[in-house]
Amino acid sequence: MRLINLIPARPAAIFLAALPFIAIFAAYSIGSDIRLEANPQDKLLPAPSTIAETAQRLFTEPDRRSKEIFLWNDTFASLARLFGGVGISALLSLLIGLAIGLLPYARSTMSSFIAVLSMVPPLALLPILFIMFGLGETSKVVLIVIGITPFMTRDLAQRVLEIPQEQIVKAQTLGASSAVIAMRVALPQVLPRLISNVRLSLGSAWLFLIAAEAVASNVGLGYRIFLVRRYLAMDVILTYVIWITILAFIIDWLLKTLSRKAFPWMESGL
Amino acid sequence: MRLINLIPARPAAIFLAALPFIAIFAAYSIGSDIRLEANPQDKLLPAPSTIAETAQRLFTEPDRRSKEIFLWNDTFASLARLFGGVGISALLSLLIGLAIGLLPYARSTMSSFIAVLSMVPPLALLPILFIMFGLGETSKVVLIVIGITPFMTRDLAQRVLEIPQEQIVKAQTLGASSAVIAMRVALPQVLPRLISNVRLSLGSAWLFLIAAEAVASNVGLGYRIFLVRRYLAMDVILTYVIWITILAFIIDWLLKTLSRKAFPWMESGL
Amino acid sequence: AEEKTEFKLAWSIYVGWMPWGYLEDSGIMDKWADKYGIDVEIVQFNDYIESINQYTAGAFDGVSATNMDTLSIPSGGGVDTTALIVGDYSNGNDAVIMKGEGGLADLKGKPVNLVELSVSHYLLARGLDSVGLEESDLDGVINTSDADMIAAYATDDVDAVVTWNPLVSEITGSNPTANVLFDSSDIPGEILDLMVVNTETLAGNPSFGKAVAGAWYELMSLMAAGDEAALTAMAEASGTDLAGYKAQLAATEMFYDPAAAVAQSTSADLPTTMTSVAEFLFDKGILGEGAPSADFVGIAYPDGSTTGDAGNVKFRFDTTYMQMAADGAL
Amino acid sequence: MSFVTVSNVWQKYGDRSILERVNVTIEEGEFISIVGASGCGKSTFLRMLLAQERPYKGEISIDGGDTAKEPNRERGVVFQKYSVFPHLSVRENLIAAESFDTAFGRLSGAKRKAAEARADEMLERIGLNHVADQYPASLSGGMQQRLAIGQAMTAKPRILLLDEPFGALDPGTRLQMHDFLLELRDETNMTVFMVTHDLQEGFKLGDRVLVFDKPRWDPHDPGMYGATITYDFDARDGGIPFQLKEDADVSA
Amino acid sequence: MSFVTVSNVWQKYGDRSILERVNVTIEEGEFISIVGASGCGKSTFLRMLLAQERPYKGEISIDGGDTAKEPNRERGVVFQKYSVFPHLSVRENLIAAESFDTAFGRLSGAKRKAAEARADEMLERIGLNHVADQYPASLSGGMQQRLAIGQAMTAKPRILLLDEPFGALDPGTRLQMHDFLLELRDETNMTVFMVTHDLQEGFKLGDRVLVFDKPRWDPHDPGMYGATITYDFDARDGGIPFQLKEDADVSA
Ligand SMILES: Nc1ncnc2c1ncn2[C@@H]1O[C@H](COP(=O)(O)OP(=O)(O)OP(=O)(O)O)[C@@H](O)[C@H]1O
Ligand SMILES: Nc1ncnc2c1ncn2[C@@H]1O[C@H](COP(=O)(O)OP(=O)(O)OP(=O)(O)O)[C@@H](O)[C@H]1O
Ligand SMILES: [Mg+2]
Ligand SMILES: [Mg+2]
Repeated sequence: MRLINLIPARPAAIFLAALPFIAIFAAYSIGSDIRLEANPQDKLLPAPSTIAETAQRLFTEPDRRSKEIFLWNDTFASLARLFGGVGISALLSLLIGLAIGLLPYARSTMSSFIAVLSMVPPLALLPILFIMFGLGETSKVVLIVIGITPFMTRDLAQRVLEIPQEQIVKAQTLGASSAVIAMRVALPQVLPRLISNVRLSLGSAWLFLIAAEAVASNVGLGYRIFLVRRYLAMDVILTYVIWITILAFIIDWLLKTLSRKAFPWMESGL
Repeated sequence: MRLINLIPARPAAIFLAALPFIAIFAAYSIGSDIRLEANPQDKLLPAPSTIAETAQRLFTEPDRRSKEIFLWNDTFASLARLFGGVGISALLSLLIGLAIGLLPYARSTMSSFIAVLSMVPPLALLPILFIMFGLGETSKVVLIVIGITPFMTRDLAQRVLEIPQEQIVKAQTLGASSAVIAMRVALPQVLPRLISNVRLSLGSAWLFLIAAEAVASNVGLGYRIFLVRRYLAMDVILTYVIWITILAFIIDWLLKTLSRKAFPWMESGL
Repeated sequence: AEEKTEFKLAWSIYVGWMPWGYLEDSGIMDKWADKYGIDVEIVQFNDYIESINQYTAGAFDGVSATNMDTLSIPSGGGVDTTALIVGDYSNGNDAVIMKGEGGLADLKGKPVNLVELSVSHYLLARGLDSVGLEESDLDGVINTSDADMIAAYATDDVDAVVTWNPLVSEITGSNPTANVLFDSSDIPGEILDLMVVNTETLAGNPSFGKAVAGAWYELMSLMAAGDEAALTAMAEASGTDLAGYKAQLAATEMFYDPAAAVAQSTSADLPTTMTSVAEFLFDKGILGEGAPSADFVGIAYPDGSTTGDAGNVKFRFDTTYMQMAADGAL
Repeated sequence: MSFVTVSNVWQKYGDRSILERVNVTIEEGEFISIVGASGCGKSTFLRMLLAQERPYKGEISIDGGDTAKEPNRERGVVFQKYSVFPHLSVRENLIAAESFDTAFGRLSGAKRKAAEARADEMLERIGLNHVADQYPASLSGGMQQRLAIGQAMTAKPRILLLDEPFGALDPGTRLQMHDFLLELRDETNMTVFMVTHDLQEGFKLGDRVLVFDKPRWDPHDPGMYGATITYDFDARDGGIPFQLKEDADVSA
Repeated sequence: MSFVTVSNVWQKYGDRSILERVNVTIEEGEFISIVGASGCGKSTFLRMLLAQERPYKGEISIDGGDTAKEPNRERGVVFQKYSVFPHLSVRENLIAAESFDTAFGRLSGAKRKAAEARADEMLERIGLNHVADQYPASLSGGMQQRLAIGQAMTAKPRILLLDEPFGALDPGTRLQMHDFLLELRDETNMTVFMVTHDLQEGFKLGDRVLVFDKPRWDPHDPGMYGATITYDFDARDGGIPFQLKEDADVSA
């Protein structure tokens, strides 16, 4: 039979799905073993057991001095920044995207500007951002906003443009004003797309967040990673990397679920 | 008339498109003026004329010692890394994407792994990358590859899955093997998507490139920006930012044109 | 240890380390390496910490680092490391700067921006100590990347920074109100800029030590003589001009003469300094969670004495090769 | 006076003439079928009636009014596809025909109640009361088009424009839709314009059948001249005029 | 011996029975129309003939062979949509029917030349020689389906399966396609299975018309029993048997 027609049975499929994770884990363990053999104090690839211990400590034991558990503080601080930045971006891109998609005047004014904006490397502009927004939370949120809004806006505007012209005309024949068309016809139809855009942009948002926290901060996941890099505490770094991965996964899953629940009309197709 | 039905005439449209650029330029000039008024030595917002002079110098005057023009060297070095990384990512994502999309066994094995992989923040893994791949060009290219391949692969696999099942069945009735279906049915149909994926991923690729060059390098656009950032040489930084923006724009435009030229069957619709 | 012929050194941009880049570019290093039949490659890093990490992970045989970072990263990480060359000590290159009038005591209740856990942090701790304050008396320290320190200083959020050259002169030069409260000239000899190498590698390959020391002191004599070409090249590589570089050198106590470097290494103050550095590091948790006390890592001095755990010596000051240079024996 | 007057209407896109010298007058309550070769400008004509675009030259007046500048509640429309809102349930689609005319596009309180009652009446009439809470995507093509027609009629337009409303349906459903439309006509006496590819359909449903075609033809420049109304049949006897038999296949 | 033998075939998806006890034998060269209510399992039956899926129970044999495990060149197929390759030109689509059977999916040299010549012959036969170098997207729906049929026939399958091949076409085009198919049949004497919603079409084109329906029905559990062949008409006289008139609207 052709390979494309061969379908693994249920238990085999589960095993296959686990395979690459097992392989990565095994490769890491062996690498770690080899290095620790040569230098028992090697910090680059700590043993999995060390990572597990460190993780447990980071999640549960408060700091000696401040009596606070850093990991949770870092998580809350980073998530607040992330959600702030992504939320503002979502709102902005929705507003501008609707305007560009629906209004020819807005389209003429903004579409090429946003196309250019989306090509600017935001990290290089950090110094200017600092001056404009200070070193506090604002500039971190703004970096995320600048980093992901142009892309989201372009995509949303495109989706608004793809709403069949028939619907826009139909709404007009029912007496809808531009505002009603925006709110009642276009907005609900691009909301699902907004969510998938947010999902797509979250990777970049994390990146900008970590970069901003590395530059000036005293709490946050990115801050901690770059701080402990100063003494190559890879056990801490790896714990944080895994934790960020898990957080990213949960957020993605929540958004996917939200999208499915909130937009029943998307899926009730025949 | 409704706003959505008001269409600007040709000259008005051109003026409107220029408006935001003019506004940004004006805002910058005023900001720069104010700061230079207060402190003529201020480096943060150099006067546009200063930037123009710096740009001219950077583009044309060779370094006294090495007789080379840094900007061009940086550009070639960075573009080589960028194209290397993006090229490898494109190839990898195409191969894995086709496998996942066509072969149930490959799908079981890799799809959840790649989903997880795409959530890992690659910047945090930089130290490990440098150890594994050295400090040379490899690790910079690898960072780009790790950063953008999972996303591209997921999307391509999705597109392969979206090829109507009818076509796959039809090809089988014409005697096509799995390999022929991959090469002659699936591959040509996802190539346009590959190009648009590359276009989408280039922003992240630049980001990773700049980040990698900031850590270990002695040539490259990102290297230079981080080097002069210590002295807040904003005239140099802004020149480089504008230059990167232009490069990104040209690459994007080339890819768009390539896509249009290479896939006539995409556009010859009724 | 095994013998080998190819060696790699890492360095990053700092006034006292600029000679390393020039050694590679000018061919002086190659000349000395050829003399001893080996090959030495000197690689520049943009990111100082990354260069030490890479050395610690084994990708390099040596790296330019301060005494403090050597103790915390490679030595704390179990890599037995030797200070091959003591290049200089910071004599004003690191500084605590505040906006406006006042003294160290006025830092109380203010946030301070600095690269956390770096020599800046140490300098601040020493400064606060001198006026009877502690870090907890501040409104916290905010980790700020050195690359963005100048931009950070320009924002209203920042009251005080601790940083190093060329950033210090950049800040004091362009901000009339910048007020240096405390600098490394107040703690001379405590912030040492070194070239540290893997002890085992050095032990197995004395010619490596000889070649590096030979090359370094050849260039030192050029610099001492004010060689324009060399100084200009270094100035440009660090992103400034000759005058700017000379100003930075003025705040650096370069040991152009190997004998001076030997003297610094054998100074009686060194063990005291290193002990206070170790305590600082332990206090910040940098020596690792496994570290039971501040003397968890042992440090050996040229006279054979040690501080810290003598059974776990991972950091050694060794004057052998500097002495050879001083004796003209290379 | 006639109800809809189209006088000397031309339309061009760029340099290409699509329609020229179209003149026709329609009485209130007439059902007009429009047929013609593919691409000859039938939809263009309908778009001008709808005021989705304005004629290059000429006037289109309803009940003596001026040429309209944009679509409004005077003109209802049903396209071949996408005529209903996919994100609104069947009932909400009908309510939209009343609520979209308000400032915020929503009705509340008593008004909403009244609109719901009227929507349910319409649902009954178009036979969709059993799927009132479903979304359009879960309806068959025929049901979607019935909904689209019901929605257009809820807004009580003065003229109703149909652009190949049954073009995407299979033959069986199509026949049912014919019955449905004929019933509605008997009840309401609307003025209807319907574009169709199917000549039989045109004659079966229409009171008049307008045939669009190019009367002039420049072999060197096919875009030179536009189409116009070349035949205007009385179809009230319900049959296909014999002389047309060979043209029947305009859709080919 | 009969050419295609379907013996006691059942199909289930999960717990839902779709087809049960389907038995039928077909002679070589017969044209079989398959009709039945929407969702009753016509396409499922075709998919099993195609070997795209295997029966839950029972055997399907062509010319005495075993039940096939996957689609192959013995079975040609044309679906309602997506039956041609959009990225290949019309001529390349026909050549694909020969080249896809090779190791790399490409022909070169003399073989390619010969395949091109045969493709051009086929183009002539299906009336598409004037658009040989265009891509499918620029063809009308009817032309695309003609290409799909031509492509399937180029591979010289032993049976040809058509799943509502004209379902998406407008009535005029549909009639043309009927003529086209009847012509081809006269020339080639293929064994054809065609699913259709249109009973008239089934009787017009088929030698036999198989009607699928559920013979048993459990009101508490509609998924309990599957459909099977309930009528098997001889349609060679070309007319619709009178007793079926009222069932004619199976598509509703
Ligand atoms: N906005 C436009 N810009 C330029 N050309 C257009 C535009 N709209 C339609 N055309 C052209 O005008 C001609 C008439 O189009 P129209 O849609 O009115 O034809 P039609 O008679 O409805 O055809 P069909 O039967 O295929 O629906 C076509 O050749 C079409 O390509
Ligand atoms: N792969 C599948 N998994 C589960 N159920 C399926 C699958 N394929 C088809 N079905 C179900 O089997 C039943 C028969 O489907 P089939 O497509 O054969 O019907 P059909 O007679 O071709 O209908 P139509 O006239 O609408 O094409 C339907 O209820 C369908 O929902
Ligand atoms: Mg039309
Ligand atoms: Mg079917």
